[in-house]
Amino acid sequence: MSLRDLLSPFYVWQRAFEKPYTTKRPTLDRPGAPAYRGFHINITETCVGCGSCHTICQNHAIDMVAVDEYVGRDGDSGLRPRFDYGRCCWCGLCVDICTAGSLRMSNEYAWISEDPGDFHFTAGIDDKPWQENALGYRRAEGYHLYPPKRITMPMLPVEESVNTFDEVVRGYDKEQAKKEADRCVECGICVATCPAHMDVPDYIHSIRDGDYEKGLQLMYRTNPFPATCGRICTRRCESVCPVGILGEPVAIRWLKRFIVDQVDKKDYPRILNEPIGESDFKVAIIGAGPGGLSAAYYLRQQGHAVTVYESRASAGGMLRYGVPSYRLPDVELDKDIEHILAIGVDIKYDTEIGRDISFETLLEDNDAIFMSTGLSVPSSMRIHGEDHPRVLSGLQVLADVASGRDPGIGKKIAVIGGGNVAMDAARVSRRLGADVTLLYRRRISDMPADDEEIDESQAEGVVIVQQAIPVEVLDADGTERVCIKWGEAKMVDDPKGGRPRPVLQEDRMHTETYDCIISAIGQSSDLGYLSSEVQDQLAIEWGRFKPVEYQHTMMEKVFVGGDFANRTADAISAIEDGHHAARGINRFLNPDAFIKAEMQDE
Amino acid sequence: MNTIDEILDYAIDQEQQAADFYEEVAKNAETASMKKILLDFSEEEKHHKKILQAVKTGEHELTPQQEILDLKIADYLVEVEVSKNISYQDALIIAMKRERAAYELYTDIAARVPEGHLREVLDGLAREEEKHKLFFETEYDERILTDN
Amino acid sequence: MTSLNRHTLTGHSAALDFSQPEPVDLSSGKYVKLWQGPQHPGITGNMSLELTLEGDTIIGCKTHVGYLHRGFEKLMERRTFIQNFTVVCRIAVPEPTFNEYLYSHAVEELSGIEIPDRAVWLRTLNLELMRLASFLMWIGGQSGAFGMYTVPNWTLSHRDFVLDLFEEMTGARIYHMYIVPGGVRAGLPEGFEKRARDVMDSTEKMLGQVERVMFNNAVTKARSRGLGIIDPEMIDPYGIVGPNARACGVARDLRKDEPYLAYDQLDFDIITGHDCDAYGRAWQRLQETRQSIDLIRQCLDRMPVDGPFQADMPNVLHWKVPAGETYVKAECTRGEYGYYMVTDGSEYVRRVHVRGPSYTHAIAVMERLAVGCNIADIAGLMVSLHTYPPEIER
Amino acid sequence: MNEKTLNTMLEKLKQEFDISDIVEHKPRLTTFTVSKQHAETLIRELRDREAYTHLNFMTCIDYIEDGIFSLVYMLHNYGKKHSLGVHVNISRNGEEVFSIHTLWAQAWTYQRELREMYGIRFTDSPRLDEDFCLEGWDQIPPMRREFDTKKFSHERFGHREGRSSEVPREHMKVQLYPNRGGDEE
Amino acid sequence: MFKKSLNTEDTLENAGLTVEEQQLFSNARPQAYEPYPIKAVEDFANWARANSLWILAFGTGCGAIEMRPLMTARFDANRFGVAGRPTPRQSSVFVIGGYASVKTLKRIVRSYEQMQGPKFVIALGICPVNGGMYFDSYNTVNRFDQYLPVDLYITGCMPRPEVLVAGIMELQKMIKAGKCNGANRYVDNFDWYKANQKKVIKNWDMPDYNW
Amino acid sequence: MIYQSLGEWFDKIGNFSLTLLIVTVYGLLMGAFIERIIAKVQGRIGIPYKQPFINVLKNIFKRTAISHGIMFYLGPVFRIAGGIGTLAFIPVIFGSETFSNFSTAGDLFLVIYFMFFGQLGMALGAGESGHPYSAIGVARGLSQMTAYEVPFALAVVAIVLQYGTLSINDIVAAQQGGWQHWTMVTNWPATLAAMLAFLGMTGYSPFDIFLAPQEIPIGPPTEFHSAYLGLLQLNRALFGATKLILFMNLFFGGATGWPELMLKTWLIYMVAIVVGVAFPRYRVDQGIRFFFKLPTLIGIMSIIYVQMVLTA
Repeated sequence: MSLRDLLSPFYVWQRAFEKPYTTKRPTLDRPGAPAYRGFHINITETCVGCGSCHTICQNHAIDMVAVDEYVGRDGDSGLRPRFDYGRCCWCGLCVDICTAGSLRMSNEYAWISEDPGDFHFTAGIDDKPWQENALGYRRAEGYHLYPPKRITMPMLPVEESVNTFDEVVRGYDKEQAKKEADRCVECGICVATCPAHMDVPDYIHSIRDGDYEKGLQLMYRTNPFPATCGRICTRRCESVCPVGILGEPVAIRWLKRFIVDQVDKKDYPRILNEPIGESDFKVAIIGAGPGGLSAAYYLRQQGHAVTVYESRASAGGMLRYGVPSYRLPDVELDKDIEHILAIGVDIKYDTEIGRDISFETLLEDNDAIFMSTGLSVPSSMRIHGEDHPRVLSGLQVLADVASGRDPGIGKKIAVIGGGNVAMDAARVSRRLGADVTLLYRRRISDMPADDEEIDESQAEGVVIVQQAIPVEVLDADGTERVCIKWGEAKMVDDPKGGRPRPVLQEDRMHTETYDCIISAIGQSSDLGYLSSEVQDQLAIEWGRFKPVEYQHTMMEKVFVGGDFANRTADAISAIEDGHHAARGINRFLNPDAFIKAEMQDE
Repeated sequence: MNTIDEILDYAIDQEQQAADFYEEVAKNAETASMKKILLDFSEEEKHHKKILQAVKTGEHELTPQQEILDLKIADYLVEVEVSKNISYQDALIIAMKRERAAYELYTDIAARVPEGHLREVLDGLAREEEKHKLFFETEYDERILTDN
Repeated sequence: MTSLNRHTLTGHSAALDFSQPEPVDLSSGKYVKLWQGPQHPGITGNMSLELTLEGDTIIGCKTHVGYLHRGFEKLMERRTFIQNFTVVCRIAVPEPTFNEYLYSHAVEELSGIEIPDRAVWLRTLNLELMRLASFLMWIGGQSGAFGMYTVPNWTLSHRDFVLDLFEEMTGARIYHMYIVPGGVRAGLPEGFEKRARDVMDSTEKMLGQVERVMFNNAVTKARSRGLGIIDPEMIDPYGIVGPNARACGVARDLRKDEPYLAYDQLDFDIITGHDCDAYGRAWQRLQETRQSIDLIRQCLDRMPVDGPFQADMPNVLHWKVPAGETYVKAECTRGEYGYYMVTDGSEYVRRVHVRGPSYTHAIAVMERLAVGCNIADIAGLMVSLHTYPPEIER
Repeated sequence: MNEKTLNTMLEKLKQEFDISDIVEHKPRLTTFTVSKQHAETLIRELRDREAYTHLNFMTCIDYIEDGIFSLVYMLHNYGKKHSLGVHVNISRNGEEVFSIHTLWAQAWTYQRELREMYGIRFTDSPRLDEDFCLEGWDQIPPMRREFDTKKFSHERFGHREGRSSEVPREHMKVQLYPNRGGDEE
Repeated sequence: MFKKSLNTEDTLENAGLTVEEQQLFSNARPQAYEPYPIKAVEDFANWARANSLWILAFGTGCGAIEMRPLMTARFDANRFGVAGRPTPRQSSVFVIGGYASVKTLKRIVRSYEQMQGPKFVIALGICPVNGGMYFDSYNTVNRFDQYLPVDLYITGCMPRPEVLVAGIMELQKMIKAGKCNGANRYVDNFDWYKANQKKVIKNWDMPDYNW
Repeated sequence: MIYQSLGEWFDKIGNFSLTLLIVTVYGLLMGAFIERIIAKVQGRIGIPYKQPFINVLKNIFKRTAISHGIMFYLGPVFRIAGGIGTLAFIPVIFGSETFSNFSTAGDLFLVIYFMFFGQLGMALGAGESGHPYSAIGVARGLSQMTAYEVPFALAVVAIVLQYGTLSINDIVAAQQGGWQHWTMVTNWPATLAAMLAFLGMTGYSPFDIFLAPQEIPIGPPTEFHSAYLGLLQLNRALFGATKLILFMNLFFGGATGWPELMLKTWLIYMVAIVVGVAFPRYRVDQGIRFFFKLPTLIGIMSIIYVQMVLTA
């Protein structure tokens, strides 16, 4: 024991003359740090209810509960996370995974209650004092729990693609597909948006597992055109994919394509091996497009004798005659169609209703009819000079090319329109060696065509002139060529809502001469094969079928579907219409079975 | 046509004529669906007529100064013949052209009368017809010019 | 009585004699059985000691644990790889980040992920701050165990200042959940460096005071000199690691021996002592606390200011780690902290074993050192071994 | 540890003991499996002859699908800075195992834990049957893979009521397209 | 004295104890705390109770880690009349520091019963509410209110010392208002609580009541 | 003690009650004040001044549902009896009739007896509680007491020899007339020995092992609760203040008024605090060894000093 050891401890008194460490008012003076992980905030407007927070929460602290306000919005499940603060550990994984970036944490941390049942709340819906807190934990910039960027799709280089009808998109390899499939958060929001309600998360899951056969089976449950849809689907699913809110959506279409690409056609019967039911019913289907064939496929599975009547020489409808082969090679389309036919669907080519066989006979001979004749009539622009011989329709040009005929378009052409048909016509024309100018009434951003299509067509050298309203078609004096007069448009906001509308500016007119003009402003259905009585019975209103359950029309045996009925004009809705009609026809043919089944359910 | 009432009566009559026109066309239409559309147009015109009647009795006021959006679609489309199997597109074109004609008529007359209450009424009627035209043009823009 | 195993420090064989003391006849009235804990302020955490006394002297000690057993290793088998990182930090409350780091490191090693440089430095800083906080609490605990409550008040306040730094850096005070497989969750907030340096300065000043007050203290010395002497012979057979071993002069420090993170780029030496008693261990830890402050300053000096702090990661929602087996370890305040992980290629881990240094320190070592102690010294002895029950039972 | 000395050592051990499945996980960690008969001697040899003096830990992996427990002894050589993981496979149904409590002081604690968590018995290990972490445990040893902790927790401890959650996909189906989608009727 | 009164009507069996051990514990049922008949006296007593909360120093879970800053200089709970007390006899507040493993629950129950009324329980963190982090653990209870009456819950993982201070202030308010009667709830539903406790604590080698 | 009449008795008792009240309240207040000083050293704010009163009240209002037998009840009673008894024979304010209590010729012996009496009573009560911690605490407390009583007793003997009286009043009287007459100056070895014993007596570090929460909670009063604990707390305040008054009287010239008393007692108390916050606690064997060494030596020295220097 040294003297130092006795005296040194008295240094302790030094502290008595300093400021205490104590926080004066601990409950008031110490808010959480700016990035403190306190109570949850959810911006319910941005949230899409994907449930990733629910999935990642290791404590099962998050329930997804229905919030009426948000039910029925496209790309929104109508569910919002509800937190159980008897479980939450404030790890913030839910914030990190939040696909919409709507979930965050406040720096509030005090919640005291006598009742243990109190600690529940739906963030953003239940009124809590911290909802407006500006501080708190946010996911840091550059920190992700899933890759936000899509795996780049290998494409044919533009220099090559512009000269060939070979498929532009090369497709993922296994590694890429696995990586891309890995980005899926398996929320299933896309399932609702997909017109066919395909099991998107499940077949993406099968890619991760490497079980492509299972993926194919899953796809065929809702869609007998996976090879086709894997290439040209309008993929509304991707537009609502929550992963796409802060990053790029999962490439659902390419993954679908990937699965089909992995499976050889000759393995289809073994893999799918659909059970064919027993039935004595006969069903006729008018139109061998996606809608008709889809209905045929699902009806055939029930065992009905299905006959498809097709006016052209090949099946596929718009898929074959409207979609150019650099987007959808015939061989891929055939892969789908051949399997449908393989399960025993009978098809009669070059058979036009009204010409070769009357609708009434069909009605007589069959137990049910499904009509899906699509939109085969190109819309007319109804401008002066439109009947000029050098004004071609986009549909015609595409059909000619698909059938191997030369559409005879010349070297310098104009395409009018902004939809996929216009794009296809333009890109086909480029491949045929023409300089293409595309005139569109509105802005590029308003185009209904796929963004990819627009980008690719521009890359391939299509010149897009936006806000150009064609006003008149003129003869180019003394030549085979044709003149078009068009006026610039300005975009005007419609006070009643809707997208901005283009208004012609009469003082800004242009005239240009082309070898031909391809008009692709829209199509309508041809009801010519139906007598007016039948048309009356079908009760078509404002150009549409009156909606009845299961694609049923007002006529007893008649079901309709596809572009013909739904006007969304894409293959996937036609496919779902066909599927749904098949379901409806089934119910119609076997009402007892369904009543029994429903009674059993209850 | 010197008094306001006279002008309004004329306008009401015009609307009635339009309604009759659509009914007549509907009678000849081939399909029930097209018939329905045309009868709807006719109803629309009758509705316009009612508005004008209300203006006459003072229950409704015209709004001569109002800016109405002009999509100018009716300006450059071709004239369409009335026929039995007329399409929806054509029906819309006929309708918007008729409204445009009425609008032009009132504007013309308005330009000729001196400034005052009468002119205001005529202007108001013109606006009213413009509104009707916009209705059909919007429908055309939405349903026909879908661009796909 | 003769059969009672009174360990002495004479001869080498004593260190290797692991036999259990034989039970004594309590009904003789000569001995008292006394339970210390779990409800007892002198116990480090929620555990208990079953003591057999003869007078004031302990002749038998049994450690009882399990009061905090939550079955982490089982829970981890049914959570995905990302979910586990939030769970592991709960294994050791005073220094959760070592768990986070080791778990993340094991997963990264098995799945072949290389973390970016900035994440390496942020992790190093985080671990060193944690070491500092833990040591500060320990100093308070050791002082408190001998009945001096001034020092705990000071050190725990400074620990709280370090926790404030953590709060800024990671968003939480205790369970930071900052080191995530693949990197860290965020960079440093603005002005952090300055605030950290201020805390380091004030803590260093406070440590000076603590040294004068607690270490140069006749009573502390009287209490802790000669208490719980660890024979250097015991170190390997008993698996003694960390400061407890270094205080005996055995220079083993994983930061130097098998450098991880940025430790091979930091400038420091292994500190060793030569007193094998409680005082020596306390002195050792005081020096290591200072070293920790120095290391934090070095980290702050050399911290990359930008760049990614997370490696490219798969989607964690269905993350499968390839089949494999690894053992990763780091030097925590108590010594070698290790994670043994076996994966089988699924979304869940096959087996994780968490090796905490307290496992040996609090049971085998404690039970041996306690024998012959005065009953009043048991708390001091226990704290001097720096045991922490949750890492024993997990 | 340099590769050559490691290989020499392993070769030497291979000759004496029944060693298989040698895997070098990283430069500082190698694991292998040894038969149960040779294991005790091997571990002792490693400690005394090869200077693997530090027992990092001892644990067990349940390979329920193969019907075995794999005991893992992680030994460390401070001099060479190298760890050796020794796997010993034993049958899952109550096979008794040698005890290493005479080699390391803390080993009996591990063995006591393994007895409690897996139900493995170690011959002559002290205090083997004393409760370690659990008290009054009346189920199968909890770390065995067939023991479902969540189910058990739910049954014995219960959860607070008033919770329910919807699956977005199912919820949307019911709300938006009840008759459509993939389910065949 | 109380402990010898083995034959009163309303006694507990304490079965499972050895005869010697039975002698060590009371068999009498616990009795509810009756407020003083004069309200002013009761209010005054409550005021005194509220301003002198002695916490039992039993760190039952992670929560113990935040008790240290709370009791030391940074947050200095002493100035609110809070003090740590190492013996249950003298404590009036039991702070459940988070999860309770079955083994600890047994000790908690015992310590709680040794506390003299009026006594209060604060449950920290999420685990006592609904299992928290360890909702699926085989060794921790999920709903603490099944086993002991809780007067106040503070959510968080861990709740910061600041919230603890806020919780203590809230508890003080409740005590002053005479609303804190968890201990009486325990007495009223004694059999229910005991049954729940025995459901999870399988080796019930302690007395049913041991005050 | 012979008083003229019963009325005078009542007066005495009344006066004593007043003294008792003042000293108890003062003791409690001083406790809070000292706590705050300690808190200041620890970097804290510390308890409010009212806290000790609330604590006592709370404990008295607390319910008791337990007993360990008669002796268990009597423990606190003996203890407070010891405290009151000690105070009863100490003249608090020198020269004041009201605050002279029952001070008589041989009161110093009585006081020392009562100081022991309380401790022993407590020991019996705590022992009855049956708690091993109590028993250990009691053993520690008593052995430490035995140790510090030695230097204290030696110091007292020294001053008894010095002043030749057993009356505290006389001892105080002898120290009047300025600080140079205080025992502190005239017999510094005795004061030193007594002050060292005082460190042990107050129960602050380094001699607080018998109450230590870390080493064994919480010493003798482990099982005491509610009103019993309230009594113990009251006694601690009362007895603490009484001891200070005794020390003040014996070694620091007593006090002629309350302010003087408060200042002096506080300063005396501070001696224990100054040491207390700076040191951990000794184990009991170390404590005994400590007291048997230096303080006892000084105590013996003080007697020699008295004999050789003062009375020579």
